[in-house]
Amino acid sequence: MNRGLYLIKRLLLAVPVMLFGLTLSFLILYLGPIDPVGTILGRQATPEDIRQLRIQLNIIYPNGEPVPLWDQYLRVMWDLFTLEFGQSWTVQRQTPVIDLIVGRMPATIWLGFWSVLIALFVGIPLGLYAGLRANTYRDYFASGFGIIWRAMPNFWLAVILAGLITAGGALDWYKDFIVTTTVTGTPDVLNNLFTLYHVFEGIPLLEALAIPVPNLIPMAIAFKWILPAALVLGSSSMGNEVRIGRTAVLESINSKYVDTAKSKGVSGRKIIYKHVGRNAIIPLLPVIMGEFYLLIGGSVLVEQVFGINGLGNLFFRSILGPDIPLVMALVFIFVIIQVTVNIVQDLLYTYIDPRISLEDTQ
Amino acid sequence: MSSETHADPTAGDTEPILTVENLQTAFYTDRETIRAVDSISFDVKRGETVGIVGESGSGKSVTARSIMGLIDSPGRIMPGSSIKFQGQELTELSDAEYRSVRGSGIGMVFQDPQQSLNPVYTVGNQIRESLKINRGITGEEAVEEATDLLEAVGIPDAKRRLDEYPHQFSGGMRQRAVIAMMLACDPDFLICDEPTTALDVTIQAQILDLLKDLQEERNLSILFITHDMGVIADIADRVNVMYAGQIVEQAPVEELFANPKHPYTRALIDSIPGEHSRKEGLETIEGEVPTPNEPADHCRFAPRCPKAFDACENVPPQHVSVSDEHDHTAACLLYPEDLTESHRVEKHLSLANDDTEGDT
Amino acid sequence: MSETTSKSIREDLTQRDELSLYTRIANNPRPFFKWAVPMLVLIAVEFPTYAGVAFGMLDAVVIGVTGLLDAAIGLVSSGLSQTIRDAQYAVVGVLRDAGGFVDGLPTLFSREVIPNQGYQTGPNGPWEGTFLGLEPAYAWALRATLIFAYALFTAYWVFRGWLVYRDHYREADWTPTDDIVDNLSNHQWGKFGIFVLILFLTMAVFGSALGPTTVEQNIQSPYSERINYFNEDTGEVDQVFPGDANFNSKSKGSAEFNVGPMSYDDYGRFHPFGTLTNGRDLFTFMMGGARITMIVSALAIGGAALIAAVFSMFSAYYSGRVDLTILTTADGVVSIPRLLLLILVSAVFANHWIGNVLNGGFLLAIIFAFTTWPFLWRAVRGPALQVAQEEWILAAKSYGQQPRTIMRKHMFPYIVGYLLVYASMSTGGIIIGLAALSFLGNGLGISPPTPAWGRAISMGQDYVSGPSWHISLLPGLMIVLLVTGLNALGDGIRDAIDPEAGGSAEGEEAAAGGGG
Amino acid sequence: MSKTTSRPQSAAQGDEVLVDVTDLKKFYGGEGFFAGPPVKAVNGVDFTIKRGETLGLVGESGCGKSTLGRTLLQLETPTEGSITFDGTDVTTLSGSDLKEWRRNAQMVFQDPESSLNDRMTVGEIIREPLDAHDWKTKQERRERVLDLLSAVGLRDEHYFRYPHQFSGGQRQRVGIARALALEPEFLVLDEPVSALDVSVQAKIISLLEDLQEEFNLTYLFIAHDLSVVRHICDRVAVMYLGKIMELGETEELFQDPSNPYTKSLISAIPRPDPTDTTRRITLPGTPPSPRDAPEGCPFATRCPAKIRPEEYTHLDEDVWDGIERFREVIRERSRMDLGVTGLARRGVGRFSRFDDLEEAVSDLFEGVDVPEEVRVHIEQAVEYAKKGYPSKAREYLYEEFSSVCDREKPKFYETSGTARYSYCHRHANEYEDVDPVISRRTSDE
Repeated sequence: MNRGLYLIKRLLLAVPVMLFGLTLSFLILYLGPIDPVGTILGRQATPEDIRQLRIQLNIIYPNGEPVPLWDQYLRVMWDLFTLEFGQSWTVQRQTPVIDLIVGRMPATIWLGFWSVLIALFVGIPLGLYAGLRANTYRDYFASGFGIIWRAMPNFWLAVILAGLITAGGALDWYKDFIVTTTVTGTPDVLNNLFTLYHVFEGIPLLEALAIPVPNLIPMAIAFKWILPAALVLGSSSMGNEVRIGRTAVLESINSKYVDTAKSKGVSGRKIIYKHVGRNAIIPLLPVIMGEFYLLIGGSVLVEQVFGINGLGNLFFRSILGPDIPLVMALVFIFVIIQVTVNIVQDLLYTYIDPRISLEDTQ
Repeated sequence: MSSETHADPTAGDTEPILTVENLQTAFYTDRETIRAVDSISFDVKRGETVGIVGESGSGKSVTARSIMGLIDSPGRIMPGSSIKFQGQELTELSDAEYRSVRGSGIGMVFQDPQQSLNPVYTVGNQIRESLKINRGITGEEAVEEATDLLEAVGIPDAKRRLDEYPHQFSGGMRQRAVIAMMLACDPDFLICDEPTTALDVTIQAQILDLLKDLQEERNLSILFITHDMGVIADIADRVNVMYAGQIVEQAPVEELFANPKHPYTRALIDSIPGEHSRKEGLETIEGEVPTPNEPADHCRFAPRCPKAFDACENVPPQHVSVSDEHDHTAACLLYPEDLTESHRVEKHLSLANDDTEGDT
Repeated sequence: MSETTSKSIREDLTQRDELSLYTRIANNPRPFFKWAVPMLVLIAVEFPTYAGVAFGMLDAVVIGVTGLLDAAIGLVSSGLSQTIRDAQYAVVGVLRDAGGFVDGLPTLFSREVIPNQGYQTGPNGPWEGTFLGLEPAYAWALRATLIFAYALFTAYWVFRGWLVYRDHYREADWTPTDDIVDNLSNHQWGKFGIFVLILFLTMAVFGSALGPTTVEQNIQSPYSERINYFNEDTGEVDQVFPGDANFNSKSKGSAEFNVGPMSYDDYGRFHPFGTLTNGRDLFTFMMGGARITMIVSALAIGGAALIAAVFSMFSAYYSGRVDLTILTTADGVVSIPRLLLLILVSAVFANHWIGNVLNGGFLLAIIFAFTTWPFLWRAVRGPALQVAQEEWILAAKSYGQQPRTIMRKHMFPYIVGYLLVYASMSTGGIIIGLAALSFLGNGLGISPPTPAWGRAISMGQDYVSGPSWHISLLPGLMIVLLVTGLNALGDGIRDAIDPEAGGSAEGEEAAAGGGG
Repeated sequence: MSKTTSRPQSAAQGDEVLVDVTDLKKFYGGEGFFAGPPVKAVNGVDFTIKRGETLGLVGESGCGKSTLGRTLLQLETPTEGSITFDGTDVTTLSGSDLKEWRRNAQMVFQDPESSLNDRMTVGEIIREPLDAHDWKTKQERRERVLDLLSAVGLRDEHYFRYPHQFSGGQRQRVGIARALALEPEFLVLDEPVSALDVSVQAKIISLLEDLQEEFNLTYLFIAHDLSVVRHICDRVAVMYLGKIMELGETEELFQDPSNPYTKSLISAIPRPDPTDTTRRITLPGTPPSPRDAPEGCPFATRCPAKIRPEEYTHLDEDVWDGIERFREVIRERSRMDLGVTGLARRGVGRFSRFDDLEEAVSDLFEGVDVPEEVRVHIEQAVEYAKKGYPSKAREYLYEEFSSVCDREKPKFYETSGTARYSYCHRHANEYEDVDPVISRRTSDE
């Protein structure tokens, strides 16, 4: 089976998974005790307003008959898959959901990007180091970090870190370190990270293309501002990477092919870089991919504590609303991310581990 | 013990390439010390194949790993052990020095070809690695050389095979690839640790033929380790029979099969099925192979030996010559046959004492 | 072994119908009684506490389960659902009566026996009402120490019971479990995990006796009963409602409004962990939180492990389409990030009656179980597949053993170890998730005023740098300690059941999804 | 010279047949939209086992012998064919009938580590079949277990021990006791001694022989170790790639094998005799994948006595060797996945991945004088493959160089009076017999 066919198969398998997630959310929201009319119109609504709204929300037909649940379900699903997300109910009334989401996206992407990156560049090297120095004090030290990172609730860590950076805290200096920034809220530099150069001015078709060039100062400010939040969000992934990295190295270092490589006269350093390192990456792949999963959930809490106006925060507010169109749209987006990450992971596997056969389903 | 090992000078027409003397490798666990290899001595001459044969747990693989310097904690090669390769004492080498011996000096083929190739690199990559480290060959030349090596070990369509991963090879081909990888180091000496055990009999035949051909072409010395008496008869020039960490008999292969002297060797040969008709029944050895966790102050085979007598329980048998024409020794209190029992015991005791004094 | 023992084995095996433990004890009763009598005493001195916990949990489970049944059957037949409700009322009534009865019984380490709440009779006068007239801090410390010592000893004595069974009454002189226990008892890190777990279980069970005051008096109904205190202004002993006292003992981050750890407030009340922003005792709050946390996470992980065990065995035994279906379902559940689903469900059901069972904990436990099993299943599926490949499974099929029996007898004993490993690691995630919900507040998580760890962290948010640092820091550290302990326990069990492997990297990832 | 038959018959007519297998097939996979071709593990076998005899089933790994054993016991559902046991067709049994029948046929497994559940005591393990069938009372079950323990040479006090406390040989005894618990008539022994050391092997073999005599058992003894088979079996069936190649009385088959595969296999056993000078037939290459088995004789790709097409009989051995190896190279390449890019490049005629084929060819025919008539075909095939159509090259070579061995399935020929059957075209009257061909072809090496 070649890779193209494999991808098609994986995509087909993703359909029931997505439907399951979305259906579940639908059932909770539509079968649960939510009163959309009351939520939107408040108490002082006239019966006519209520009737109009019900028709609009596809709860009753214009003739007053209630719309069956499966009919509502099909309508909701159809709208989602055609990317018709509708308008917000409560978070920002009458605003298209899509606008709300797009507006909150940059902060979350910026936060997620750095949390993944920091976790990767700290967690994996530390894990590999611990594995190579297994059962020494250096190992215990490095693994100790991993254990603590895994055990710390990230909202708590966020509270402590944010608290220490505020006035009078032990880390107060951070705010004035190099450039003066805050660490909470959403700075507007995010809109200024890149300058777009329209180099193809005047050339038809290519005209719309622009080359983004990073603006260093806003970049630095935005980075410094996001660093504490990103550290917190990435902490448990970092812990997982230390731990799994260590185990993976140990597993690989005790294998027969390392003995064979030694018998060939390969040097210790080369054995580690070439033979151990590459094999140790394989079990780390799901951990790295799992970061996205932790990130989506964790962003709700971290954004809450650091006051970042991102998707996590939006999701929280939409649920408290309750703002059903917004919730469904966000769940839809999260599920798509999740499913995509899974497929990417499976495809990456076939590249980094030649043994994975494309014939196998999983 | 060692004094008797190479008593017959006539057989040694060439210098040994490898001399193992009084090798002791022990594993320290919380509960006990396992003397996996307990004072063994043997040598291998240039261009010959020496076999080590024994059942599982006899210490034959540990011997191989000791020579390769692959003993990891909790195992340790005990002081007083000596492994001389081409005149160089291996037990005293540092890690870096050992590296220069491995590969270009001694290569090793392990039992399970499935596990001895790194699954994430192509076969070609792993052969080229050998070439680069040991012979400094890189680039296009390395590809050519690697192709030639795969062809030399009988893999058709070698050039394409270089780009395949180990899991795409069949078991026999994988073992060929491992051999090619070791040959790429251009070693003088090859240790084969049960290289055919995981393979089918027709594939085993191919590998044995291959090893013989290669030995002839390259004047390789081979230390061949197996549990299979048939394989040892086929490939070895001289044989060491191991039991519970010790060598119990040493002889040229024809001599060993024609006149096995040690009761263990005899039992081993007799318990091979197939050569005897069904009606005769099989010779069996009672009991189990012991774990060598106490010092060798007795014969470890004694509890299972049909010919054991009282002294076997408290006298450590030493190697004595058991043949007039051949370089054939056995560590058994039944020999030398021409002495009475009490004289034999005395002789072994005095040899044992000489040996311990020599050590200190 | 001698001829005679051999003969007696044959007699044992062929003469009796059942090889009962009872007969073996009857033959050699001494070791049993030497163990059983102290055990009985240990249980007896704290029996009302254990019974109270048991009745409380039964009560919650009965209400929760019948409630769910009621809701499900109510869709079909209202008559049946009425019957169920009647049954529920009956059972709960009995349980509450029984609970009330045992509540009245005395226990050894109660606050009545070693009281710590008292008052001074003068500015530096002696303490009235405390144990032996000790300072409240010492009286409390004494009681707490005794309780922990008692709990640790009881845990040891239970283990000792197994040793007695092993040495005196078991037919086999060795079993694989012996090795596992030996390995675990040589595993310092694993033992640390066990210790932490016992510590927190003690807090959950003996919480009301451990705190310097009670949840009831200090938090839930602070205006029902007055307490005595020495009023420095008047120089007399006065009476005050705990609620009013709390009002003047707030920790608000400034020097004048702060009662820090290991200090007294103006009413002579000792606060080991200081007070909350509303003046309540943080330690008492934490003990109350420990109980609800342990109950919810135990229910959740129990449910998840059950589902995961059954599904993983189905996956491995039947493989193919069954496996694929379970895989798709698991992926579907996991496709919605867990915390989001939790928030979603708790918010939606915030005002529904099922959201009130166990102060909202029951519903949370169900959601946690529902969202955790895919991780456990993924982690245990590997070992299950491995067992399914073993030849003894084929052997069992060859003599016609039922699939159900094969799974129970031949697969389950192998995966249960791994299940424990990954369950203890996943429990950390559940505890953190639970705290996260209470942290977010807004009707999520455990409903106030029932104490919840996350709420304490949330309260202290603004006072991290300052005198009231303890409010956020201490609850967080307790969570870190508990989760670390559970991870350590998981590591210990893993190394004990599989000392060679040193852990496979793949399985752990699946269970590692902590972090909230 | 010999008579042909579609299926081998039982030897002496008077003996009672216990197991009769007819055209049994077992395929794996091959269903569903994304599946590749099925694995033909057992591809049509026929044989009978007489009451009280030991039939050996030998072959190399992957030849389907274990699958055959499991299918016989209904642990796998056969794809096709029938298995008659004592007159009943067991492939049609199900539910309680099947369970009842299972009492008659039991299995001893290869790996003593894996065949016993480590978490159960030996007593429980042996008793489990009895429990599953609700055999008599509990006391009687336990008594039976004790009797079985002593029958296999273990002691009463082993009842409460766990498998961990036993050596490999002892564990295998426990496995045998469990198989005997329900008093079966028929035992499938799936490599029962392969995982054991030689000295232990001998003891287990003796035990099996004694038990057979004591309980009048019928054995199917599966093994890859021919010397063990030679010792214990009355008759032997030799399997290769899902087919039985030869079947006959043990001693005769070992002394004078008819089939080229049996000959090669027996000659490959290393003999514990250093003075042995018999020429070993070393087979080239490896067995083909059971997904892609040859159309004709399964052994055709490696056979040392393969029949050559009429028009090429005059060619040198070396040339033929080269041609066969070249065909194998092309076969391998035709199984390769070209990938999306490969297919795209082929579409626009810019395929270059197989450009190294010429090198492979020159290596295969190194030092061989290849006649023009052969060379053109080889070159044509190389051309096809280089353009990205290895299957076309494979077909082309098949058209040009295939013989009856490649094209037609052989029949079973009775090659001696003692009911010996061999699956080979060479036994037909029009072809030269196996022995002279092999000795001629191997002598000039």
